[in-house]
Amino acid sequence: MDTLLFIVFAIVAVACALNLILQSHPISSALSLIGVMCSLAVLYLLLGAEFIAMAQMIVYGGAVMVLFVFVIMLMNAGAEKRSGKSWFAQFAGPPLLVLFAAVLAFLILRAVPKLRTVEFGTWVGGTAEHIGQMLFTEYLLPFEVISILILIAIMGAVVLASKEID
Amino acid sequence: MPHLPPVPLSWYLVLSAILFVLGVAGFLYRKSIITVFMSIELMLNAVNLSFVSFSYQLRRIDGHIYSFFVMVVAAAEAAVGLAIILTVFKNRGTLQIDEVDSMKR
Amino acid sequence: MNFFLISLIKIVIVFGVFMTTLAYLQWVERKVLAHIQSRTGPLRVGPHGLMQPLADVFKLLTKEDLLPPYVNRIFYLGAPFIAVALALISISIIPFGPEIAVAGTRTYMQVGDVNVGVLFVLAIAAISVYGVALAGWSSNNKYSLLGGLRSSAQMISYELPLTLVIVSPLLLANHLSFREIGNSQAGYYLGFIPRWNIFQMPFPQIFGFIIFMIAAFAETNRIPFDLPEAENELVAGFHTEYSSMKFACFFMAEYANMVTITCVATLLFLGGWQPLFPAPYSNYVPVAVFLFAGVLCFLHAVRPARKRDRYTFPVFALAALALAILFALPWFQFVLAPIFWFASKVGFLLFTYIWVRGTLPRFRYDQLMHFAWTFLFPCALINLLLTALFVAIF
Amino acid sequence: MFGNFQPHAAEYLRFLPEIVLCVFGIAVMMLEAVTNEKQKLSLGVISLIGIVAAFAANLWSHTDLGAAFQNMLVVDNYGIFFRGLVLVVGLLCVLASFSYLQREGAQTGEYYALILFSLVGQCILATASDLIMVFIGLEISSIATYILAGFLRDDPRNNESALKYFLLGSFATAFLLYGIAWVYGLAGSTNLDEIRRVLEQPQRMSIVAGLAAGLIFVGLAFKVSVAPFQMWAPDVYQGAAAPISAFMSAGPKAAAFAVFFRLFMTSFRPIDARWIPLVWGCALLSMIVGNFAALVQTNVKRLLGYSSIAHAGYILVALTAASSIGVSAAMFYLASYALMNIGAFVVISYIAARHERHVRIEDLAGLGYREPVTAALLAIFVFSLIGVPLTGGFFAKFYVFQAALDSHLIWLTVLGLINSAIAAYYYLKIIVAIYMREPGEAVAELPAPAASLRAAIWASAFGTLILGIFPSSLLSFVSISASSFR
Repeated sequence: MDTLLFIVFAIVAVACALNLILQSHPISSALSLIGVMCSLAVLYLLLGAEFIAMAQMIVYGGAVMVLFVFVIMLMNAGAEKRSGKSWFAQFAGPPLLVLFAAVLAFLILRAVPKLRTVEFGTWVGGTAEHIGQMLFTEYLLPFEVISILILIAIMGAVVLASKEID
Repeated sequence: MPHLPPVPLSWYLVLSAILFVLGVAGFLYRKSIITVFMSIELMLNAVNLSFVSFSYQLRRIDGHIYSFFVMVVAAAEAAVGLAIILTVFKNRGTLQIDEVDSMKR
Repeated sequence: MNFFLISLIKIVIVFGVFMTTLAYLQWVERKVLAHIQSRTGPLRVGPHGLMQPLADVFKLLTKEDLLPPYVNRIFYLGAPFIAVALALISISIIPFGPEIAVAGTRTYMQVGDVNVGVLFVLAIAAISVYGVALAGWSSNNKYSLLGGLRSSAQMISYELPLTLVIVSPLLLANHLSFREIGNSQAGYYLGFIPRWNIFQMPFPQIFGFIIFMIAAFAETNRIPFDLPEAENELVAGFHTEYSSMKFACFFMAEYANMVTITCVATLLFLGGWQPLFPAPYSNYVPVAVFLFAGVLCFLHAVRPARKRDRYTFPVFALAALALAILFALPWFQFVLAPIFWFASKVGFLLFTYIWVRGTLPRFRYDQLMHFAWTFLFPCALINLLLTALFVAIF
Repeated sequence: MFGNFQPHAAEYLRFLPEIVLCVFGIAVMMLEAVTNEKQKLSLGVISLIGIVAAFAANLWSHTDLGAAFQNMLVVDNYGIFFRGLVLVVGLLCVLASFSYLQREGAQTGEYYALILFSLVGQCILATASDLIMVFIGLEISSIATYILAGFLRDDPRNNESALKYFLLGSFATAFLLYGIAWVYGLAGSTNLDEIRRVLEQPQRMSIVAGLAAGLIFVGLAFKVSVAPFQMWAPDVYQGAAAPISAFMSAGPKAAAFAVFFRLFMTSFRPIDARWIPLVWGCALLSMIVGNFAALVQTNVKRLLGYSSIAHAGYILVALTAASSIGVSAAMFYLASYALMNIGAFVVISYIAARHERHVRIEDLAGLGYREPVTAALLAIFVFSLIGVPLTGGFFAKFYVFQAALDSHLIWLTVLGLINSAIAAYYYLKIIVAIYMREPGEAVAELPAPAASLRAAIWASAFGTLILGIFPSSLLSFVSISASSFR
């Protein structure tokens, strides 16, 4: 069952990611990205990370991507124009990227020893309880410090997007 | 229902690598600013998958905490980044990245 | 295989009941609104217009399905399905009752048990914005776009107080699973005040419940917050360009969201399936209610207002009496009593929805946003802080 | 399962500079709402006080070194040095911003608050000893700086600068994170010392560890603008407001280098055979790209942008040496680079006039006659950037190349020296413009510099000269600080 789920959602994720970089309209890309995020959420569930799966849906799917879709709609951005790229980028780029992916995949498959197999339900570490306990003990400082980041982001968005400077 | 063998964790990692490289490709080849930004988000998602997979391998949830922080940072980055993109759009009326090149040598 | 079979049965039951509820909710709404306004409402199709939902379905199915030429086809066609699919998903994790044993198999009155059920509902709510936003955008019509953007902005804004206020009952229950939250509200103070979260010590969630309901009204785009569909400014909002089944999808999604959110409210604040009265008395309540209904129907049949009532009311009365008998039997009582309590609470909240619709005028858009950010949000925050403080102290 | 996680008072004291900065940042942000247009300057003064207070707290934390918060931070001499450095950078930039913002009519509290928050991130970077803190510190510093780069939002150049900085910065973050994920997967921990302990064991997975180190290297190389990951730097430095360019080229860069050295000299030290060639190549490429591209520039800010790439190359030479001498040389280099670069940018911001109309080399023409003092100070900065004796820049280069020679990097040293000679050409163009040209239109209408601006310029010049004449004053401290890296 979980093998089937993995295969289906891995294919969906890759297809959506490809669609993201092949579509010319930003809104199609945005929806493809939502597709990637939702299928990743399912994979997180398979890996026993329930809390992260839900956070993925809420934060990425519900907050970040809504922002993207909004901005695209607000700017009424049309399809992008394809412009000429350099010879190098046109012909040498894709093989190099494929090579990069192949090297990564090779290293993962060959050089990393003793990886487990994934069986759903054998390990559920990522419940909200565990995450919470970890977050408020060992990771207390990063948790507190990241609030500064959110403060900056709020302030920055206000400064850049709304506030008038004479 | 046919019985399929369980998936090795390395497949998850390979999937993460593929998504990461696709994100890099989008960053390099797309011309719309907003799509370029979305490619970056795709890369961050790929990284999150790696974190969660390694967590499964190590049977520790530090990786979950990491991906949680990555999400928070991504949200903050999205707010700021889209605000920046909006200001660019207001001033220039374009989202083509190669038309944003007023800097001269 | 047993697990799959039981799950399948549960899915069929829940889906069937849910869809019927959706269909008749609309009938109930029309009836109640009509009576609020001293009208009679649907009356022609079937006794008391009871066949009206079916007629509506036929009407919508057979209507001409328009596809405007200037729309963005894929998203235009996809949006209603996104909306309705996401609206129907959430019901699957709502528990309607405690653990029961049917034919020796113990099971929960819930399609799927998710440990992080509350988060699941929030996740689905978070991404259900897309249906509306895409519908508005892909219609390629400025009224639709404005309606879509407005309603998504509204949903996002009200999601904040909603989420904040949900946290307080979670703090009291110390769990994220709906079933555990329901279980944690069992029992009574002083033998008669139920330990529902709106009465739960150390900090009763009365205010939380009110804030939740206000935000829920806005979340589901209902009056007084139905700005996206403000017909005097925006024609019909995001679904201006939709007709026939595609329109029906949005319609259904709205009602499904209403039902889901009232179920969540019931579970989080009103004790879910926990009865209002302590054990021996609570068992008599359903019997008494249905007996009363049956007697009432008989009385109406004796003095019919219309000619047809002479035949229909006895049927209703018999049905009510049959239910009363069913509730008197111990085994059925065990299974059905929790559902009765759950359904009656949900029904009460749904009635409130309709009641409010018949009573209140609509907000202006800026008032709506102002209300969310400057009043509701701080209130929800204060409620959360106080709850956390009390929970920490006691 | 859960030990005692209650932080001690001593841990808070070690973290005090960041706390002080946060408190002042929030205070400035709140006060912004209640001050009118005329009182905005006082917000700048408050943030100055905040930075000074944080500096004092930093000095105080010197008395009690150690780790804090479950080893998320480690306050050692190295960390204190970089915290002090970024605080000085912040101080000078705030001083230089007063008159600039006045001129552009953009005097707001948010600007100062963002600088303070950005400094929080950089202070965290200076003391981070866990990869999660590295990540969060980097993001706090970067995101605040993205906003600052585009702060004058009606100016298209500012937008463009912010956009490029933001896109490339986030791209780099993704690489850094992917590297962190791999390190976590291999070592099972993200604590820097713990990673080192794992990597020191027999080299089972050293290829993968090398890959992880490479990904992290790419991420950090973007942040410090090292070739071939430098393409954003000239555009960003040219487009942003001059005080912000000064800030970006000194503060975040120094903090990123602090992490860079700490990470590669602790965690990845056991696998140095894998990353040293990479660093070697990037160091050389940066020097060449930076210097040769700078030769043809006419815009001073852009020229300084390219020169900052070259300087990043010199600092990487110190990392290639992979020794404690190299680390101390880099620390010295970063300190003197920060001072002289800020000084140069501040003088440019003074000459630039409203909306930065005058930022080309010919706009400097005749500055020596109109404003002899400012011109002389600019000359000091430029000479220091070249590396002329009696300035900080000289000893900075001297120590770096000495460290390289100590580690037998003869070729890199020779090529580096040749590069310095080439660099002299474009720097001298500035000197020629100042002293050997007739005053142009830009200089003719120049008002006298404001007191705050003069203070910033004088302070930077003073620092540059001190480092040039009494290098041992700093050198003894940095060599003690760097002695823990072997």
